[in-house]
Amino acid sequence: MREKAIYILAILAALVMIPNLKTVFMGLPDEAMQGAIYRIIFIHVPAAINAQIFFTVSLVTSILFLVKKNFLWDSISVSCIEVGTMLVLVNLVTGSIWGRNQWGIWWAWDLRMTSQLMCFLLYLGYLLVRPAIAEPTQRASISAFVAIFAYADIPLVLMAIRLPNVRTQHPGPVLETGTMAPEFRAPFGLGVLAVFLICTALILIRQHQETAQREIDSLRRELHSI
Amino acid sequence: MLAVEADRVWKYFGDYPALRGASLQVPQGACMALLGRNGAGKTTMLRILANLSRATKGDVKIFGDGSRSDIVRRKTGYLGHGIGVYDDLSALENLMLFGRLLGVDNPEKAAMEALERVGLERVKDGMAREFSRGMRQRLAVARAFIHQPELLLLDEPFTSLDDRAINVLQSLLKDALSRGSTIVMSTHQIREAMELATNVALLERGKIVHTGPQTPEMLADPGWLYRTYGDGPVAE
Amino acid sequence: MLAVEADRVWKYFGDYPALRGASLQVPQGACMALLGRNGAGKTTMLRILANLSRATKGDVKIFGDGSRSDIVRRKTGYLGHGIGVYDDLSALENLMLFGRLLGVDNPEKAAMEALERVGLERVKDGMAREFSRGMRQRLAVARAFIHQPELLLLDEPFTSLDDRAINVLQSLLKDALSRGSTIVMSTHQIREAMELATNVALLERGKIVHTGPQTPEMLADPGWLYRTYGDGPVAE
Amino acid sequence: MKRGLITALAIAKKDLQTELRTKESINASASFALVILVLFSFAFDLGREELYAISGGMLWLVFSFAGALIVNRSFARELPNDCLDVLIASPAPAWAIFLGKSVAAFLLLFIVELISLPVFGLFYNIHWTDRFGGLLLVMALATWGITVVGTAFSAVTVNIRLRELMLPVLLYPILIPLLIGAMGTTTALLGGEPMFGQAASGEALASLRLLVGFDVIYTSLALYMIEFILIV
Amino acid sequence: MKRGLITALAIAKKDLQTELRTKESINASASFALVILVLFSFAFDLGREELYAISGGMLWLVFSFAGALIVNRSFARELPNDCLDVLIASPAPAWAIFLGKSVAAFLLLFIVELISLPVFGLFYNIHWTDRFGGLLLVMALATWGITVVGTAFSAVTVNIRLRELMLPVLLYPILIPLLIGAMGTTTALLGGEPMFGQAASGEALASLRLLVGFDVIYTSLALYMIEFILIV
Ligand code: HEM
Ligand SMILES: Nc1ncnc2c1ncn2[C@@H]1O[C@H](COP(=O)(O)OP(=O)(O)OP(=O)(O)O)[C@@H](O)[C@H]1O
Ligand SMILES: Nc1ncnc2c1ncn2[C@@H]1O[C@H](COP(=O)(O)OP(=O)(O)OP(=O)(O)O)[C@@H](O)[C@H]1O
Ligand SMILES: [Mg+2]
Ligand SMILES: [Mg+2]
Repeated sequence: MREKAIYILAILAALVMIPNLKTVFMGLPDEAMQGAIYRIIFIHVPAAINAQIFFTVSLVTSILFLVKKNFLWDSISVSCIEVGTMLVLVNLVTGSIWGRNQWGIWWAWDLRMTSQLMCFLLYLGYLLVRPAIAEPTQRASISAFVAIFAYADIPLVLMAIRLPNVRTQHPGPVLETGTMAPEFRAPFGLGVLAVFLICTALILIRQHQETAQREIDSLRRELHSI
Repeated sequence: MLAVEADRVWKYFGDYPALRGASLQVPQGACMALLGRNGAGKTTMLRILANLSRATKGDVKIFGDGSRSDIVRRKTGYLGHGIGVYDDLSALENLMLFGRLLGVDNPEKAAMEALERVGLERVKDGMAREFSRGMRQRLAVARAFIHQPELLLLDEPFTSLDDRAINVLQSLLKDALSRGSTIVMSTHQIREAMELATNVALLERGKIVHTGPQTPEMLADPGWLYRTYGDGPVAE
Repeated sequence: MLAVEADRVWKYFGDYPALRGASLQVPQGACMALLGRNGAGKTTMLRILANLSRATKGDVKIFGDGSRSDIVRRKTGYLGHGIGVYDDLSALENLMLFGRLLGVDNPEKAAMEALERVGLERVKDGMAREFSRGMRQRLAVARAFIHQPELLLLDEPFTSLDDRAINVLQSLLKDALSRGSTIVMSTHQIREAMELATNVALLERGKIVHTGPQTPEMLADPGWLYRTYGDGPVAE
Repeated sequence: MKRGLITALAIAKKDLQTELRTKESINASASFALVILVLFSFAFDLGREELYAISGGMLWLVFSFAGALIVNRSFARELPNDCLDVLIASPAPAWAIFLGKSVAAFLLLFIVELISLPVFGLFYNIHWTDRFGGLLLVMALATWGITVVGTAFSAVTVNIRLRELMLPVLLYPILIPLLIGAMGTTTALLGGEPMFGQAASGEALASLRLLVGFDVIYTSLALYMIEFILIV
Repeated sequence: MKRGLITALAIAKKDLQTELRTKESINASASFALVILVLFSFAFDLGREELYAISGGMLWLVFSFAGALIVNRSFARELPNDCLDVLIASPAPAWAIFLGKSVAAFLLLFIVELISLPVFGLFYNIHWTDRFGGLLLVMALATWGITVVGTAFSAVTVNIRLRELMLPVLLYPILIPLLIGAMGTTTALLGGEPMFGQAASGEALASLRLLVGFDVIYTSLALYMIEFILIV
């Protein structure tokens, strides 16, 4: 059942992604001001949006774990955060490359970049603390606690380019203001979808591994206690 | 009424069940010795009874109350492996602090009384840090007794104590029993425990395999219980 | 020859003398039980014998050597309150490391043999962290035995062990004795110690107040020694 | 509620009492702050203008390092004799224990800050006395934020290996917005800008609002959630 | 002597093995370094010129903070099951234990530095690649100094309460000359000055000499005195 779901997701992702990549690289014209480099937007932004989606899922499942104490929620949280952190890293790296190309520097300390880096560091902290706790219930509870605290940064990331009195180096919103050219919208949306499908498959795999690992650990302990 | 009523309690550490449906009833006024091999789950059980840890499944009622209200918590005293007093506070300050936390009416008076009971009133202003091991253990006992708890949970209270300290502890516990308190204690030192125990429970791999009153056989031969109800001492 | 010869050893912690001229002789091949009340100085004495701590005054000779050369240190094994193995190494890695540090010729072979002796060869690649308390104690014993020490120093080795683990430890110690090793161990569990002890020494307030061979009285009544040579269990 | 507050007070008093009796953590963290200030002065060999430009930054870096040291001990102080178990088993509610510890950590850090501030002024020749009121306000708000989040994470990390490493790794990123606010306002104040009134740029007020918001959000989050991590 | 070196090797291997098996400590110190770098960047919001002027200072501050955390674990790692007692009771000479631990700490810190250097370059837009050789030399020398003194103090403080507080307070003041040397040379190197040859100002060479002297003095002192610290 789970395996089937993973395969279906992977196939769907391929079906969405391959034609979309073709459109992005072959179909769309170069942008007027930036040239070819603007195509980074088709990975830069979907990565960020999906990271935010998965972090939101992890927020919900973390709360659920604290209430229900069911390890299923914990394993979903950690898988979402692992994948989400990877996506944030993709966003940071692509953003840096883009910035290097556009502004001549890899990094500027504006609110958007800083808050996104902070997001990366917070969830990195989560991933660091987790393996340091041996006892599973405690590990899951503490992880949930950290995940909830860390999530407080997400609204900041979203607001960073929308606050009235804050100037950012980073470009302002283009999606809701409609400044995005119409022919970019479909490939952009499909890009978001493709990343979402791939990452959901990854999360399912990781979630399964996490559960299996916990079972293996306990079996080994049981063996030792004989 | 039952002082402690644990009904099929499970505790998982991850997927490893340290307790697998252990049920325990301790009548009020009894002294229950909780016996079992290393890793059987004694500490886990006591921590659950003391509300330091939550059972994964199963119900625990203390004095008929399953909700762990603070009224119940005020009636329990817990003494674990650590002595649970602050090294940098004096004996009196320690007891007054815990008296206050436990909602004792007149913390200072209660603290002085507790110190007298364990024979530490002479050194009430000495820092716990400077106490010898025996004195520290007495202070810990005073701490666990300060609110005159109706239920005492003790995890291996005799470990590393010399004969004299064991005598002091035993007489304190007898006092408490005679005042109507209930005691649950885990131990490997069966002889010392049997001086007090009215009931015994044997834990094995997370299950209670025997409960019953203390019998003369147990007193005479500490291994008897394991051999009769447990799987016996096998050479590995 | 004497395995251990401590001559009027003093040890001050600050101004407080934990040992006040304690003298101890342990003949080779003997098993000496070092008894005494809490705070008498047993741990302090053993640490000095193990060269973990220096005596303030007095001479200590191990196998006739007062200089603590590494030849002597290679002949001693020490097991304190802590088990002295690394949680993040596997059982085998732990023993190989200590084999190497102790100058054992073939650390891997010695480690495997030691694991077999304590019955841990099945889990040799398991991390020590995951072991149960009994297994950890066995690993600790294997570690203390890996270089086949001629002198074993054990501080309360039976504490918190269940009957079965105590049996395993006792049979290991008996083995060592039959190979001609010398043992000095401190303990409060007199009965378990008397199964092995050939000699006893009683420490009181930093002084050795009695040494002598084990006698039947001690076996029959653990309190006898304290009552006869110590100041007895007085109510305080 | 009332009993909770009494408990919190008792815990705070106990923490301060043991701390001030041994003076260990306060001495250590004050001297740490001083040592860092000295190190900075070697590391950043700058002109007067630039010094003023980074003064707030330096000050809050020092304060947040000292703060991490203090909150690190907050729950760790309960470990030696398993006192934490006793606290949890007692009828004291978890939030009260937490609140008491936060208050104690706040006061300790505040004392350390009050000690380091004049030293900082001396070392770097920076005038701070005429803006002392504003500074106190910023310090109080930001210090509460540091200690409340820090104490919460101190509870999180109390039982894990590498506690002293994990705590700053978790703590500092969360503090970033708070520190940005505090640093900005402090630099402005030290540079001579008033906080309120006509001549104020309004940024100070925005920062203050940020600090208050941070404090309120994380204090309520921590008070509400602490129960879940203390009893597992 | 030979046996001592074998022991040192075994100890170093053991330390690295346990550290790298769990990867916790190295991950945590690397992210600690990262977090501090980020903190510095808001604290010191400077122009490009000034950034270069304080780049060496910043880098070595970060390295010495990370170093303090790493050496803090050095002997503390032996505490949990009283392993230190076993080491001391074994025939292994004290200096060999110490040397092994210093080497392990050195390698760990060096790895962390190698991870942080590129991140530093990225964040602050500082070019370091063309002076990599010189930087490596300075890093190796100064890192050895930090770890050898740090490990020695780690042995001193291992048995006292508040270890994590006392270590930095003792360590940093001693490191000041070393850090001044390292900071100066690094700033010069990052500013584009070559280390040797015609264009070199000679200051770099003087700093190198300082570093070597520091290393030699404190290494021999520590090796010689460690025996007295470990066995009390
Ligand atoms: C390392 C630096 C950068 C970081 C950390 C970063 C981060 C982000 C984040 C977190 C988003 C939010 C996506 C969402 O709304 O959920 C975003 C969107 C975006 N980024 Fe970046 N970015 C960086 C550099 C750049 C550069 C250099 C450019 C172009 C010159 C750029 C262009 C955009 C655009 C156009 C959007 C979509 C804005 C919207 O409508 O939300 N970014 N970036
Ligand atoms: N925090 C924990 N994390 C993981 N496993 C645990 C934890 N605490 C206990 N266990 C495991 O649960 C089992 C029961 O442990 P417990 O401490 O209750 O045994 P015990 O009966 O008190 O043994 P002992 O006589 O050695 O004290 C053991 O196998 C132990 O390894
Ligand atoms: N590191 C130390 N610093 C100060 N005093 C110490 C130290 N170690 C031991 N003491 C004191 O020395 C005395 C002897 O202690 P020691 O640990 O040797 O006793 P013991 O016989 O092992 O007692 P126990 O049976 O409780 O283990 C005690 O009074 C103790 O308080
Ligand atoms: Mg137990
Ligand atoms: Mg002792």
